[in-house]
Parts: sequence; C-alpha cells; structure tokens
Amino acid sequence: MDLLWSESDERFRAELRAWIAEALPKLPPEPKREDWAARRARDTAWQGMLHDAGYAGINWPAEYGGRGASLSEQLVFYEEITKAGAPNVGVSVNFVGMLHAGPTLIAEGNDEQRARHLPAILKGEEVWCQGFSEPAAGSDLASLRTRAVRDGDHYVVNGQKIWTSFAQVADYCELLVRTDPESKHKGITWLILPMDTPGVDVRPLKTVLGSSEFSELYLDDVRIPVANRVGDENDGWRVAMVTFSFERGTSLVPEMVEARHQLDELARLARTVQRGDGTAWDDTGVRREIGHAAAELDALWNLVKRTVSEAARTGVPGVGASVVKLYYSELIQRIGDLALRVLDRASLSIDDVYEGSGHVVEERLRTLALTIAAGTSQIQRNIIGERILGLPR
Amino acid sequence: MDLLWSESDERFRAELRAWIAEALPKLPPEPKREDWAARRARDTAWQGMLHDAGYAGINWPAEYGGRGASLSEQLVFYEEITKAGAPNVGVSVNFVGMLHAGPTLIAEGNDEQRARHLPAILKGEEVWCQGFSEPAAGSDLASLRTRAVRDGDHYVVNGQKIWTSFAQVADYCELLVRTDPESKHKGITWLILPMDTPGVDVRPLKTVLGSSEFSELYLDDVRIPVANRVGDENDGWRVAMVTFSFERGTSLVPEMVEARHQLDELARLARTVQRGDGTAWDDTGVRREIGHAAAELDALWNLVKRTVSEAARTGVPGVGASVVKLYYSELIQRIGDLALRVLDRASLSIDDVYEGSGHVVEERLRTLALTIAAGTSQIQRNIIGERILGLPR
Amino acid sequence: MDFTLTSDQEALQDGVRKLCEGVFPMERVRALIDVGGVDRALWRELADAGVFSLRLSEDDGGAGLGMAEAAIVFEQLGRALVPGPLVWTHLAAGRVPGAAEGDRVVGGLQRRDEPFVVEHPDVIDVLLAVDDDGLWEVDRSRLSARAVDWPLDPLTPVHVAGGLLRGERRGVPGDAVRWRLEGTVLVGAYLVGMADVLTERSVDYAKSREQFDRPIGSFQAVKHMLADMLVRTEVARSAVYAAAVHLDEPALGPPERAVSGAKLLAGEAATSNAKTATQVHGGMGFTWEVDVHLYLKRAWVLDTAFGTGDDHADTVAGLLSV
Amino acid sequence: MDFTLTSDQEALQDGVRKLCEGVFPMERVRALIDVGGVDRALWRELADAGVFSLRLSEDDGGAGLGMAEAAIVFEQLGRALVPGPLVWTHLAAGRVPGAAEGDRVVGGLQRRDEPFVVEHPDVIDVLLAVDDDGLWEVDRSRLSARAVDWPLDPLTPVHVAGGLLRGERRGVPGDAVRWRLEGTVLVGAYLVGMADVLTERSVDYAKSREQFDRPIGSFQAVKHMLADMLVRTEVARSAVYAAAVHLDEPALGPPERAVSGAKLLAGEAATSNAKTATQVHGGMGFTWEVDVHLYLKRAWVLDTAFGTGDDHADTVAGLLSV
Repeated sequence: MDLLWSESDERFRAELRAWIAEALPKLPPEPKREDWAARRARDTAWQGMLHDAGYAGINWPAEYGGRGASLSEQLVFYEEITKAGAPNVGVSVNFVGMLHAGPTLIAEGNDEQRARHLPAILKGEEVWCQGFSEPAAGSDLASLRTRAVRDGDHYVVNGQKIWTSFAQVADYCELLVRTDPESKHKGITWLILPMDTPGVDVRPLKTVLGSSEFSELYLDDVRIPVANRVGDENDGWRVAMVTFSFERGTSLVPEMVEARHQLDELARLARTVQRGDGTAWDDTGVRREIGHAAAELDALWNLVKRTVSEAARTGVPGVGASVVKLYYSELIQRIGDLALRVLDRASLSIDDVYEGSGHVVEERLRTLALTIAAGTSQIQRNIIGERILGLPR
Repeated sequence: MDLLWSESDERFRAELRAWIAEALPKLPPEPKREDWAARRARDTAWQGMLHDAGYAGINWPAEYGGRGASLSEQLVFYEEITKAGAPNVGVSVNFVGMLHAGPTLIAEGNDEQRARHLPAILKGEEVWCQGFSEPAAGSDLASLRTRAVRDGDHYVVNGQKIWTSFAQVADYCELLVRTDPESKHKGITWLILPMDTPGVDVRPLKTVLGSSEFSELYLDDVRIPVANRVGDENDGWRVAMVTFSFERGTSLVPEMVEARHQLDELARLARTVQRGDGTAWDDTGVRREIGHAAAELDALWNLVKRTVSEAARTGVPGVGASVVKLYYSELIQRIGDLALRVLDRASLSIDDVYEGSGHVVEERLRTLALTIAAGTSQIQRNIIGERILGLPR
Repeated sequence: MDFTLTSDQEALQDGVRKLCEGVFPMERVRALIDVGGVDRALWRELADAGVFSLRLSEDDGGAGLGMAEAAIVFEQLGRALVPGPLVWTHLAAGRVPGAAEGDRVVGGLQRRDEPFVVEHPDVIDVLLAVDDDGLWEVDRSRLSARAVDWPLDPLTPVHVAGGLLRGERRGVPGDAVRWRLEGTVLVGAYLVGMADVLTERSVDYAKSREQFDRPIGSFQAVKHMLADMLVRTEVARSAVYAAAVHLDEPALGPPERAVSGAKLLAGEAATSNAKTATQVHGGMGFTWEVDVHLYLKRAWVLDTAFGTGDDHADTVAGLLSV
Repeated sequence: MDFTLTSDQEALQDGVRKLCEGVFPMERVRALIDVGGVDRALWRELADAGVFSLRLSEDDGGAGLGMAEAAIVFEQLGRALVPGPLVWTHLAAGRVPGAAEGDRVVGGLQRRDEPFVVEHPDVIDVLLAVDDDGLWEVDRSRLSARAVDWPLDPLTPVHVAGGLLRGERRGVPGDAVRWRLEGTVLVGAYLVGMADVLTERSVDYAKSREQFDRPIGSFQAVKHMLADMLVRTEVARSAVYAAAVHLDEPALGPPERAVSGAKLLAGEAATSNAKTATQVHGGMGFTWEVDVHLYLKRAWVLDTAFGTGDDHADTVAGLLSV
C-alpha cells in the first residue's frame, strides 16, 4: 500500500502544470451558459491545444494517437486540470467523443472508421453526441425502440432519443437502434449518425437549471449507410458496453476533484455567513457535518486510488467503481443540502450573494441528476447486491 | 379539530389519578428482572386492584366485564398509568391475555369459552401467552407448520413455536396450528392450549438483553380438546386478525408516553454529562437533535390523537395506525443512538453511571426488537405502499 | 378531544381545493413566472374567497375563523403551489389597509442577519419587517436593494438588501411574537400541502411508468420511498394541525413548542418529498417541463421562511422539561 | 502510487486470518465472557504471532513492520471479534516490559472527562493513561473504582473510576500525540473488520433464510440494505488504509485529517452494519445465541474509543483549507 506518487508521476505533474500555466491564459473567457457555439469553439480550441502539446486522449492508446498514460498519470492529469480550473473533458461539449464514442471505435470500429474519426476527435475538429436513452427506455435502456430497417446499403431509422447532450453543436451521434424487434439485448445495433443527415430533428430540452445542454432527437426516415455500423448487426449492446470497461474507475475523478474544492469553498462560505453574534462556522452541528462530508470525500478519493491501483494491476477495477458512483452521487447531494443550510436566506439567489454562493446553489440543482443518470442509485444497489454480493434476483 | 379534553375526560382523569396515588404504594417493589414468579405475582395483583376499582379491561366492552371506556378515556388511562410509573398492560406478564387472547374470545369465542376465561383474565387470575411465530414463520406467519391432527374430540399437536412471552408463568396459550397442509392462510386453526397439558415443553430463549422473557415452545403429541377451538376449523387466520382491529390505534400509546418521559430524561442527562468546559447540552448539534426528536414524538402523539379520533368517529383508525408503528419504532432507535452519543464512555455500563443512564442504554437494546416484531419496518412499508397508496405488488 | 376536521372545516377544505383547481391550474401558476409571481386579478380572486380575511371578525369583513381554518386553507394553497406573499398578506389583513381585500399585496421579512432577501420585490405594494421590537412598514424608497437575475425559485423573484431601515410602526412587540407564531404555522401548512401533492403525483407516476416490463411502483425500493413520503406527510400534518389548534386554544398551554416542531417537520417533509419525487420521476424529474422542480425549489425557499429547521429544533430543545 | 496490498501484506492478512479462525472461533470468543475477556494462554498465542510486536525492530524482537501492516492485522482481529485490550498492549510493546511478549496485559484510557471507564479491569496488569502531557502508568492501588455488574458489551467488562491519578511517566507529550494517532487507526481497522464480517454473515443469512417462498435477500429492501453494508465497509476501509499509510510515510504530509476521517467512518460503518445486520437477521438478531449483538455492542464500545465520531468530525472540519 503506497500512496506516494512515483518520480515519473511527479515529473509528469510538473511538466503538465507548467504547460497549463502557459496554455490556459490563451483560452477565451467562458461564454455565457446558453451560447453553445461559443462553448463548442472554446472546448474544441482547448482540445486542439492539448493535442498539440501531446496531452490529448490521456487514456487512449498511443497507437490511436492518445497519450497512453498510466492510470496514475491519468489521476494526476485530472487532478491538475481541475485544480487549475482548465476545461474538463467530463463536461466538455465533446465528452461523448472523448470518453465514449472514441473509445468504442478504438475497441470495435474498423480501420476506416478509426482513421476517419479518431484523429478528428483528438484534434478538436469533431464533436459527438449520444443517442442511447429514449422516453420509454431509461433505466431499462435495452428496451429501446428506435427502429432501423435495412434498405439496400442503408439503415432507415425512425424513432426518438432523449438526453442527448450538446446535440445542437455535434457533428456525429453514437446511435443505438433496434434491428431485431423479437429479442431485447440481442436486437440492438450501434450506428454512426452524421448529424446533418436529413430527417434528424434536434429539439432542445430545458432542465431544472433552465438551460438546454440536453436535447431530444427526432429521427424521421433517417438513412444511415451500413458502412457506419460499428460491430455486427444485433451486437450493438455489447459494443456499447465495451466503453464502460475502458474507464477503469476514473470516470468520476474530475468531478470528485472539483467536489473537494467545493467543500473547501463551503467551509469558507460558512466563515463568511453571519449568524447571530458569529458566523455559520461557529455552529458546532454545521461545522461537524462539513467535517464529516470532507472525511467521506477523502475516503472516496482513496477508494478511487485503490480501484485504479487494482485496475492497473489486474486490468479490472474491482468493487470500487460501483461503490464510488453510488456513494459519490448521494454524498454530493448531501453536501449541496448542507450548502443551502449554511447559506440560509442567501440560497434564494443563484446570483452570488456572497462570493461563490451562487455556484454552490447551482451545483445543488445540477447534482440532482447524478443519482439518476447512468444508472439510478436504486439500480446501482441492485448491481452491488446481485453482482458483487451474489444475492438472488 | 379540538385537542381539549372534554369535561368528562378530565373528571375521569382526576378520579383515576387519585385512585392510582392511593393504590400504587400498596404494590410490592419491582422484582428482579428474571424472577418471573414474582413478576407474575405483582402484575396480577395490580390487575386485581384495577378490577376491584373498575378499571380492568379499559377497552373491553362492559358486557364482558370491561370498562368500555371511550377512546379518549383510553388515552387518558394509558397516559396517567404511565406517568405515574404504574404497571403498564403493554409490558405486563399478561399482556397477551388482556390485549390479544381476551379480545379474541370476546369477538370469536363461544359463551362457555368467554365465561370460563374472561372474568379470570380481568381479575388477574389467569395469564396467557402467545403461540403464533415459528422458527420458519416470522414475517411470513401464515407459513406456520405446527401440525394439528384430529383424533376424536381432540387435536393432536406437534411442532415448535418461538417468541412466546412469559410462557414460564402462563396458564393458557393462544395457539395457531395448521389443520390443512394444502392451503396457506385457509388451513390454520386457533386453539386454547392449557400450558399444563402433557407434551408442552417450555425452553427459555435468551435475548440480547441477557434476559429470558421469551421462550421456545416444543409441542410433542399435545392433546387439545376440540372444545378449545375458537372459531371454525381452518378459519384461525381470520380469528387471529380480528384482534388487531380491536386496538384502533392505541396499541403503542403506553410506549409513546414512556418515550416522551425518556426524552426529557435524556435532556436532563445531557445537562449532567461533562464535556470539556461545559456539558453535552452545550453542544449545539446534539441539543438540536434532541429537540428534533422531541418534535417528532410530539407529532406522533398528535397523530395518535388524530387516529383515535377518526376511529371514534368512523370505527376504523385510518392511515395513522400503520404510520405510527413504523415511524415510532425507527424514531425510538434514533433516540437511543442519541442517548449513547450523549453518554459517550458512560454508555459502556448498563448500571447507572449517572442517575438514569443505565436505563437509556438498556432501552437502546430493548428497542432493537421494535422494527422487527409485529411486522418488520420493511413489511410495514410494503403495507403502506400497497394498501394505502395502492401500488402494485 | 376530537382531532378530526369538523364538517365545516371539511367544507372549507373542499371549497379552497376547488377554488385552486379552478383558478390555479399548473399552467396558470407557471405563467406567473413571467409576472413576478403575482397577477392582480387572480390575487383578488383569492381575496374574494376569503384567503386573507378569513380570521377577521365578521364586522371587519372577515369570517371570524381561527388558525385551524387558516391552516386548512394554506395547505390547499400549497398543494396548488400558488405563488406570492400569501402569508404576509394574510397576516397584514386588518392592519394594512387594502390587504384583506386584495387591493394591496403585502410582502415581508424577518429582520435577522444581513443581507436581507426581499421576496417578490416588483409586485408588492408594502414591505413589512418583523423584529423583537414590533412590526414595521419599511420605507422602500430608502432601501439599497440589488436585483437578482437568477433566483433559486422562478416563482419567487428576490432582491438582496442591506441595512434594512425601520419605517412606520405597524405593531408592538407582542404583535411581532404573535405574527411569528402564526406565520410559522401558515408556512408549515403550505409545506404540508406541497408534501402531500408530491406524494400523490409520485405515486401516479410510479403506477404508470414501466421499466423492465413492470410499473416502477412495484419495485420495493420505489414503493418504500413512496411509503416514506406518505409517512412524512402524515406526521407533519398532525404537527401543523396541532400547532394551529394550540394558537386557537390558549387553554392548551404555550404554543411555541408545537409551532416550532410543526415548521421543522413540515419543512423536512416538503424538501424530502420533493427530492424523492425528483428521484422517482427519474430523468423527467430533471426537466423544466415536469412540475417537481418547482415544488422542490419552493420547498427550499420556504424552509428558510419564519425560521429554519435548525432554528426550530433549537427552540424545541430549549422548551423540553428537564 | 499503488494502493493495493503487496504480496507480503496479502500473506500477512491471510496468516492472521487463519490464526484467528484457528485460535478464536466464535465459541471460544464467547467463552471469554466468563473470564473478563482475556485468557492468558490465548493472549500469548497472539503475542507469539507478533500481534503486539510487529512494529518493533527486529533487534527488539519485532518484525520491523509499519502501521499499514498493523492495520491489516487489526482488521482481521476485528473480524474475529477477539476481545481484550489489544490496541493498548500493541501500543505498549517495547515501552512496557512484557507487553510485546504477551506476559503482561496492558490496558489504557484517554484522560478526558470524568468519570473514567476502565476496560477489562480484572485482567489487565498495567493501566496506562494518555493526556496532553504524556503517557502515564496509573497506580491502580490508589484508584477509587467501582465495578459494573452489567456492562454494555459482555466481552468488555468495565470499572468506573473518578479522579484518575497520574502515576509513573511512560512517555513525553510527543509520544502521546503519536499513540493517539496510532491507536485511533488501529481501532478504526478493527471496526472495519467487524463491518466486513457483518456484511458477509448478513448476506449468508439473507441467501438462506426464506420467507414468502423466497430467500429474503431477493427482496429489494433487504438487498439494498446489504449493498449499503458493503459500500460503507469499502469506503471506511479505504480511509483506514490511507490513514495507516499516512502514519508510515511522513512525505504524505500531516496525518491528522486522514486519521480522524478514518475513525469516524469506520465507527459508523461498524455500528450501522451491526444495526442493519440485526434487522436482516429478524427475530434471530434479537437473540443472545446469534453473534450479531456481540458485534453491535462492541461497535458501540469502540465507537467511543480514541475519540467519538463527533470529536473526529470536528477535527477534520478544523483542518479544512479555507
């Protein structure tokens, strides 16, 4: 059990930190929340800069243009990027390209598909979105109904997708379609959908934050070349799942680094907020709960290190990855509740009343999605109960 | 919505209080925990005193010798008895006779059965225990397997019961047996078992408290007259359930009155326990949690009043009764946890370190059973979800 | 002792419920986002129905009812999520001219710690402040307030103000004590109504939404979450009704403990139920289109009104007999 | 950075586990109730296995190992619920003659608020006290202690003492700081072992116990309770291992935050898991015969050892960077 970074990790960190310090100021300021074009421009510009400096695709194999960094270097990378406040791949307009579609093409695409898309993704020239969920297929994703019918060398696709992030500015969509209505998991196919194909209608979906990073995708007789299929027909479920093993426990790392920062911010806010003769920080009960949350975040961070270490050793991340997702998403909501409690009446404003206060309120709203997306907490507990503990279904 | 007691309720309260003040000192002191004979003697003596004063069977109809008190008088009765520290029917050695078996005979027994047992129960001359649960039939009580086979004018019973309270000193047992192995709920029969019948073996069962108020009952070719059957053969499930509608929301009342007292005791303890320069009460976090629990108990007490008022009006207690059992049993455990937290190291002793501290530790252990017995909290939530909210099974 | 609704109270409950269904269907409530939460015509309909005046004597144009009835009314307003400074205008009826009649919209706040957050700044005619010394009508022309572009609750627009000045006196310290208690219970009642309707809506959704070929409400995890919603609501409702009755009936003793306990539990019931409702609604719960988030945001807002849960837990603890 | 067990550490873990299975099967642990929690012969077997001496240098008869290894060992002791003042005797090894060898049983306590609760009073040879000024060997002949007939944990008999006197000095203030940190982590490790085995046992029970014609572990409510047991254990284990590594490796920076966080979460994992285990075991969980209550009681005892959860949450909060 060793928590010290190796010399080469530390060297990597020093180089990266120096590069970020130089590169970050060149980036334009953050655009307004709903200015998708500007957000695409900024995120892809940063991707291009990462690419030129050799940091693009930190977890992609070198043979496909990635950095091929070790898992510990990946942790260092996410840590430094987040601490510096640089754009984070996890919330970039092209997170699908970098974290899902790209890795899927690496694992399951053919040479032509790889050659056409991987370099463009890495350079920040191509943005992807995801067409998986449907209105009637959420937790039970495999019940998806968007229908693809073969017509010569094309699939003709009809249906509706939901929860497609940044579809407004995406070039391609990783699309799951039903090619066999008779079976469930085994009747799904994975297609590359160019977003400018006729019949694709993107309708923004407003969230509780009042913003529209998600869309609904209406597909009306959309013709997709068979050449755009990744993997075999009816094998798309397996293809889509391949991506998940790619993460090896790192997927929530940027989010968690950010959460640690946010908790420090909350402690600072608590010392700012006036309460009677003192500040909110003087309230033993509140202070202790902040300390408690900090202990939990520390522990989760160490669990990530355990998980990543296990993955580095054995190739599989072990039980840690399921635990981290479940625990983190509930913890960050509790931290948000604590923030509202500290802010008291100031929480009625998402504009800053105290410096940084609006941010924590906005985060409370944003994190509502975390116990739902990518497997609800209820589904996560089923998975832990059945796959890890071996309990009967 | 009226929370003021009526004049007649207040008159009842004044008379009762005066009587208790006179009667209680005549009772011998509380025996040692495990001295069951002495406990029987004391509890039945108290029952006899209640009987002579006209307070026995507070909720029993007058025609069967009970007080036939109104529901609000019943609340007053439990409140005064508990506040005075007098023996409570809910924890008496004959709670089964008073609260389950007696009411069942009233509802479903024949004249002979009633005449033989009801007066004796009311006078404190007859003690009953309950033979319902079995090792393999807990939450799923209807799966009970203790077998009764008809042999002339007797049933011959073989099997095992568990969680039989005060069996050591009981005269009779309300026994559920299986008379039809082919059906489940509809193959059960309710029998009166005299505890001195040959083949009845009582084996004390030690609980986490180290005490043995519960026993296992081994039944080996036990012959019970068919005349001891209450209700029809194979109709015992319905007979057993009749009792529960008898309570009409009052079953936890003594327990809750006691809990309110206990919370006051905890607040007093918190002011006693030294913590740094002050006491545990100076800890905002702890104090607030005690206040929170008090608010919950107050609310539950008011929910009991709502429930009882509804029952008085309509004959059925409404949603309140299920809610009170579920909420109270979890709340009292949280209060116990809070008590351990206040006591800190002093909680290592169930002998008093501070006056009354041992009692709250013992209570923490005792209340472990409340989320399990008479329907686990999980079962309660199913019932609320399915019967009240109408959710599908 | 009969802690059920009288037939008059049942009729009142039913009447307000129907009023809300007619005047404040959800699409109309949503439309109020664009007008700062209050539409004068709808406000007057509330006044005409007696929402503000119901505790005034009949001589003063009221119905001579008590806090129990007011709580019943506010519970229904909470179910419908009717926006605006309902509680303050109700409290001001009979004291601020035009409040009872719905001619003037009265807002208010408690003078505690800075900064002061003024709700519905653009639609209120009068701003009251309560502090230990009494009730005050704040001179808004002298107020240095800053508009908030992005309020937590779109139906509760706010300004942030500092150094709030006292203006004209509207009540003595005893009035302030009484207002705080009454306001606390009314907010509690509103929160119970929210908790209640959130349970209903979540149950409906869980019955109709299917995943894995079953209604999600048949899964024990979801079923138990819904059961807990009902439990929290019933417990909080008992507390709120009891607090209201304590304010109506001095013979029951000092009302403070009952009042604080009620607000504490009602705030928790509404916020917890809104969070659970979000989870039960899954992805749809994260959309603007589904109403749950409007309830969640309002629950958070009201959890801070007339004292937070922390404040009230402290109060109850301080009143325990030891 | 490789936060997995080395093969040596795995071997150690395996060895202690087998030792515990051989020497401390549950029936033997239960038999220790009658002898105050310690049997001298079994105690010496622990010593021979290096439980007390493993961090002493090889010259001093130890194995020259670190806190990481000690944590691994104590986790296994916790799984087996081995009673007695293991942590204090381990800390005393090399400082109190005979401790390392198992010849003298060393108990101890933190001098904080009165009354002082002395664990295992009848079987300890030496009683240490830690305070801000150092380590002290208490002169027990001058102690006014009162026996407790009914201890919470039957395997942790106690005396209650007042006015605890300092005796002979056994260490300077810096030693006291170090002991507190190390003791906190070792208790944390023990608690994680308890949380772990409680999960295993509850899962086994839930797989075999049938109600309504199904194993109860197939009901989502039970399944999710069990999943949460695993989650709590894994999170706490990560915290404890990290705290141990922080004590071994000064280059990682001050260990206080990691140590306090570890104890806090380990205490909660063990107490929560024991409560959940009781619930999962249903009526059987309320019997003396089933082991769960022995774990629950010990978890409560240890939750107060080397600082409560409240203390440690306070400590972590105080160390947050703002």
